[in-house]
Amino acid sequence: MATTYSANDEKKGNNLFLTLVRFRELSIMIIILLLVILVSIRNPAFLSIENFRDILLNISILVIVALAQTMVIITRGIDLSVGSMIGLVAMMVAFVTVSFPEMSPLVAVLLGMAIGSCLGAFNGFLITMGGVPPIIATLGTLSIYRGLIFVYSGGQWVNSYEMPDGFRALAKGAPLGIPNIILIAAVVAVLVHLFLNFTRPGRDIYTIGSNPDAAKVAGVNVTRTTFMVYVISGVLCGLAAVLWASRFESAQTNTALGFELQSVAASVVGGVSILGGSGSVLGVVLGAFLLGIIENALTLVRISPFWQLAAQGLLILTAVIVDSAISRRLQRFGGES
Amino acid sequence: MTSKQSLGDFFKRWEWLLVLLIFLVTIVNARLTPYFLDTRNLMRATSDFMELGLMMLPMVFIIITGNIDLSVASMMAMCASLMGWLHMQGTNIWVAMAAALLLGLLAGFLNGYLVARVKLPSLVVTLGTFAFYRGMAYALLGDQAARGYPESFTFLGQGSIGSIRFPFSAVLFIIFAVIFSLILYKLKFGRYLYVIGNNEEAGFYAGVNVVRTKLLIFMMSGFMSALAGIVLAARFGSTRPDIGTGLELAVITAVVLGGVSISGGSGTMIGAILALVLIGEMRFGMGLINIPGQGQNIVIGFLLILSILIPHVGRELTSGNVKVNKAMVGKTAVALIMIALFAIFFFWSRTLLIA
Amino acid sequence: MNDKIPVIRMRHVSKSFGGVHALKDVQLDIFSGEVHALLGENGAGKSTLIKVITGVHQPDEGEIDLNGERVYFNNPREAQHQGIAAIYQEPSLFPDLSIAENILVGRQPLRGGRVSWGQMNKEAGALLKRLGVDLNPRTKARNLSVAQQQMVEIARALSVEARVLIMDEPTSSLTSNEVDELFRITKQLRAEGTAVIFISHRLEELFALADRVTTLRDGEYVGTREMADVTTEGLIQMMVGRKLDDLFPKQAVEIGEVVLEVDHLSVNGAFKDISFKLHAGEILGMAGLVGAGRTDVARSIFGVKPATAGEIKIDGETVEINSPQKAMALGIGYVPEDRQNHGLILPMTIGDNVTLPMLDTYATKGWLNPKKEKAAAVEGVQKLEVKAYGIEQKAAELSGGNQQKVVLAKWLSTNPRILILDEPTRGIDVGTKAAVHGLMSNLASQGMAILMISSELPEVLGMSDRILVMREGLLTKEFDRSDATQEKLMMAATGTVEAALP
Amino acid sequence: MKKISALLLLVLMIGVLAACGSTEPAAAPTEAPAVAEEAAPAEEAAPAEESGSKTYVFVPKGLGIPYFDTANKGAQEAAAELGVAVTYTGPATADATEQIQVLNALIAQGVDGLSISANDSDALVPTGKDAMESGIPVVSWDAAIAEGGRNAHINQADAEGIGVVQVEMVSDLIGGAGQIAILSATSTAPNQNEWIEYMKTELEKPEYADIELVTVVYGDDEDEKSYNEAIGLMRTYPDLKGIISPTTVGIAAAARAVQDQERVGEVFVTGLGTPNQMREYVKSGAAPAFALWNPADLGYLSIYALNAIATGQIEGKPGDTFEAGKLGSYTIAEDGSVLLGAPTVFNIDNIDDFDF
Repeated sequence: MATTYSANDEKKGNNLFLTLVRFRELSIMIIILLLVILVSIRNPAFLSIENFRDILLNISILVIVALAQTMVIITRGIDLSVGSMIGLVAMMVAFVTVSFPEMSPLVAVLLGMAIGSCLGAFNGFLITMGGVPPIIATLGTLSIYRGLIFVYSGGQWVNSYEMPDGFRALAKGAPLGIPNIILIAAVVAVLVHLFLNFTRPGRDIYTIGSNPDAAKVAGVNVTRTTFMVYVISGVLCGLAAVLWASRFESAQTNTALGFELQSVAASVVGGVSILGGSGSVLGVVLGAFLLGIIENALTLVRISPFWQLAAQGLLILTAVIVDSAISRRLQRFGGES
Repeated sequence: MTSKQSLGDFFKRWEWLLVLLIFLVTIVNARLTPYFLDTRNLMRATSDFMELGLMMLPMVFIIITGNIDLSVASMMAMCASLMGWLHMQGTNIWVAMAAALLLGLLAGFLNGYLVARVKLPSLVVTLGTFAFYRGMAYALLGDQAARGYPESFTFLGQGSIGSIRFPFSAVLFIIFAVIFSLILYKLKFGRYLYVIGNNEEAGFYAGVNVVRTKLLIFMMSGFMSALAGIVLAARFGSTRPDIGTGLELAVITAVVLGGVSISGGSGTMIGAILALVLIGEMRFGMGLINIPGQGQNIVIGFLLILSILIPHVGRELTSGNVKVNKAMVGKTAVALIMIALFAIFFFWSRTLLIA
Repeated sequence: MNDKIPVIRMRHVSKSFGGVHALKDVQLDIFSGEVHALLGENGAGKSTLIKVITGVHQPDEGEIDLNGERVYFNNPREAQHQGIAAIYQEPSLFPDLSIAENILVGRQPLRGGRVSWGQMNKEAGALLKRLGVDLNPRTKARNLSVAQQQMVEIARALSVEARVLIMDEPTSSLTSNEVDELFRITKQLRAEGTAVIFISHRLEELFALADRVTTLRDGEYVGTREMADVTTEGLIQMMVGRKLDDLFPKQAVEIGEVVLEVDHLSVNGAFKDISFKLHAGEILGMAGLVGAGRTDVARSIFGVKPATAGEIKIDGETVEINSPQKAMALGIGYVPEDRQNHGLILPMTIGDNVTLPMLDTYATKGWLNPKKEKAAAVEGVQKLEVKAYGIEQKAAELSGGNQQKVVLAKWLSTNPRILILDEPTRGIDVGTKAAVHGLMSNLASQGMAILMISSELPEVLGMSDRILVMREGLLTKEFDRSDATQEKLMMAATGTVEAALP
Repeated sequence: MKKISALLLLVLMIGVLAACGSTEPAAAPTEAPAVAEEAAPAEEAAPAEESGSKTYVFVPKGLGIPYFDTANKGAQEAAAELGVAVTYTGPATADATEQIQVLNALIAQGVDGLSISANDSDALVPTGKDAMESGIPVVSWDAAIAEGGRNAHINQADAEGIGVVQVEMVSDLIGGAGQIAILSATSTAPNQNEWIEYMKTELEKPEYADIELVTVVYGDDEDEKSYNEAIGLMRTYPDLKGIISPTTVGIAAAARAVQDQERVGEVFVTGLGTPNQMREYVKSGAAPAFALWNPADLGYLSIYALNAIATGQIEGKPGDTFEAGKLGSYTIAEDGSVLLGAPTVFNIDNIDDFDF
């Protein structure tokens, strides 16, 4: 999947298969387009620039975390602890910023990423050195990290009035005309794309997910790469946590509760195979965008709040089924003898 | 391959380890608090875990086949909500209950169909229905709570038997635990579960009806979730659409702690039941010494990880496959240093605001 | 390069897994510019030895010298850096990656610090061209045939500029043209000074290619010979440790009634219009190249992939077989080609594997009866002389030959009237092979109808009463036992014009 | 050698776990008390075992919510005055199932009284009954346990009063005409649902004829969800003039959303909130006025009521009267509830007088 764009840089569209693969992201685009058309007929306010800015604002954090989740899923793992990591880092960073109000927001970001990397390292350690399956290790740290938030704060929240202005402006400020948080998410997406496609460690991630045994035999350092992926997941969650605390101007014991399932949903809707080995940044960004649009649209077309969750679940389910149907057909076209 | 073998051997011993742990926890609890070894108290605590237990039974089946069902708690809420909704419309409670069970079967069928026939990964399917079913619960009841169940019905959740007040829900659990154990060990259906978990394709070639088997276990899961929802509604005397939020992770935790391999193919029913008892005892014991829920979660989280980690390290030690390996020690050291740094920062920074 | 110093020199190498010796005091000398065959029955330790050389396993004892220098590989990476490359029996490609990346995995060319896809495709294309393979380097490995995958593996091995190239049964899934191609490349490499370690169960291949041969038996070193000095019998004796009387003990049997009749059977995209009759007591051989559709025919008869057109008749009655259960109920058994994935459930016990298809029979009123089950398993295992500690042993721990015996025991326990054997002796050592052939002959003489698919022509010729040949999804030719020869079969299978016949 | 390195690895692992989990030593239940200390540093010291002195437990809907922490302060104040011990413990999340587990453990310990804010008014009835049968008096506060499951309920303000005051506030803010919406907590929250009912009734009165309630949405008492819902409201209803959020999480999120969307002065937020949380928005004009009772007083009163019942001063029957320290004397009403008083309205004039 990810090889697509780059391969196309070289020679354009001379290969039927490549065009079809590109079609795979197209399928999400088509779903998005249909949804946009339908919703804007019901409520023209949907098409306003402000509304799209809101949608982008809302999905920025999800994009960052879903990209982290994607890298983990490509290696055939899963990181269920992302929500708890965000909560814990948000709380710790919030505590520090409240204690040192004059601290630069940039330091807060770096601090959050550093704390996140430690949490991710613990996950990676359990998985690579301890032989604990990813789903179990991160299910355990889901509880542990969430519990640590409470241990840490003793149940206190950090509220918006306690936070320094500089920190609050971190996510919301828009010195370049576009809110920082959207810019940061976009930069992360580009960096992850470059990392996955144009560095050896990035390619190793796909290699491991595609065939772990063969990767080991082929001389890929599976342990180190896997460890690294969980650390990256922690780092990106740390970044997301700081942005979260800044955007919502609070750190609570239940911050980002249940976010792990949202991030997995965004990845899966974005065409990342839960069986590992494939997935692209563009797909995941589109997947998160689709989820954002669904949530936004359900409010705008005034669906009863009681039906919103059901509709959301149904749409996600449909997206996954449609996507798998399309990709299965693609594989047949792809020339299976 | 050899690791699989010793894994199997290990799990034969795993149940004994659980028994030992339960024994230990009992002693410690009894020493820490005089209230622990009190029949009445134990019975009261028992009824808190029966819904979890009922949903755990089919989850053992599902995980043995290498699948997972994240939608159990949502199905539970949806079915209980349907029952409550019907009851409020004036339907006879027993009819409503039957409808809830039927809906459970249907919900399980949808999961099973998508997994077995459409061949989507169970994690993806049940992640979708996790949201969908929970949403249906809200759609049914909205901001209402269904209440006013007759006493004959609430007996299912609140009733007890004998002078020691043995909860009726526990009787229900025992009956189903026996049934599910018999299915697993005494019917070919049970053997098929292990076959599917180990090598689905070879099973298919040997005449195992893989599709039907998978469909059935997901339907069982739906049915038992509905039953758990009914018991919970009876225990509460009311139904709200948000009941049992997050319970799916507790169910999976119990199953994995019970020694069922998350990648499928191995595990026992008795192990899962023992794990349920262990978790129940530990939570009750910690509750008695007023450890808040978050603290309990940390302990259970570590227990879950250690239950896999310690046997793994033990195996590495005994198999002699561990090498003097600079890289390995290096990585361990890096992880260790990072975690140590985190710990230092954790304790230092919290002193800033909490005096 | 000095021939006196071997590229690889191994002495006293031992390795055990969980207390069981896989290698015991093994020695090996490989010189550059030679093709060195490694011979032994399944379980003799060939694969373990290779994995020690490539750094997948680390020896418990003993030493390895590379060009006279002591080495110790902690992992495959270190071995690769020293110029050791391997092609394993099972293709180990990355289905989600492109061919180019598969070839250059872990060594993607960098330009200015970033992976250069153009460079990568160019390098891979050049390698493929050198191999004479026409493949687009951008194609994903998922879409390749087995043979093409094998070629990519070879290209990968070439790309590391290997000093030592190890090939573990590279020919088992190749057609003869592809085998020729492989041999050509191998010889070319030898001429360039590469040391090649070659493993194959097909002795004729060794004679065609190898310079020297080292034999292992039960994890121990037996000896090294010049290929020119040995005979087939000699090799077999070294391998088995005794003389083998008869590899194809086919008894003459009276052919009975038609049991199975296949009429214009088709599966879209796999095969078309297949018609044949199978009689009681008959062994019907089915020859053809890999990918000719033979396995698809077997699978559709067994209901794994039901036919899209045509009829199957059993005892003259048309039946519809849409699942293996149905086929089993009709008395059909199928020993699949892929033993590890389709034949056995490796992590489960021998007993569980043997009784699986007929669990109902071992149940009383629906409840499984462990005693009956055990008795049946023990009986099946004993009848086939499976070498194991007991029926509680895991199938994964058995050697290939014994695994195949368990698969046979499993299917015989269903008392089939029609038995389909798909590559029944692939990857099995010579001793077990003879035993399997003996068993087939016996079963046929008891009136069982056997359809045998095999890519080994001597086996087809030696065991079959009649032989069908398939090519590209069509039935091209039928031979009687008496007038079939290796050449005729080959021509029918490859579609060489009739005029070429002598 | 191998064994040594393997051992080394094991030691490292244990070291790691010890380093990370030094306060929560995992599986070993023997060390569990250490967790208790660390896990609840805000919690008061364990119940004193002095003879004669009673130990009550003050149970919130969920731990880690400032509103309940503030209430606990009042409860502790009352405890000090009465010379009793009050423990503060509850479920990790605001969930009835978990709350019942906590309560069962408390009942098993035979505490002297329970003061509970219920996650589910019906679900807690059997548990409450069980407690009372075991001789443990039960008082609910903030969110009631249904009758039959408690001796008395301490009402922060009567539901109708809460509903009315919020409608009055919003009417004042938007000048008596225009579209308004309600941003509630979870759709199942009994308090909020009751208040919303009263608001709807109140809005039917002729003086509010020009006010249109367009919708009720739910932020689930999660900051992020509430924030997004509030933005969604403004987007969906461009003419929206007012948002009532009868929950402390929702009102702050809504006010911030108005600020972030730069709609201050066009959309007004009101409802129930705490002064500290809302100070900024009162000053900015996003939420010029809001109401709340003092949660500390609520906790304070509930402990006095509980103590009165537990010590046998009153039986908890309607008409019983008891003294509640600084708050004066209270009488149990016909439905078994005790009314704290009218809610305080906070605005720019008085906001700086409060700190909670």
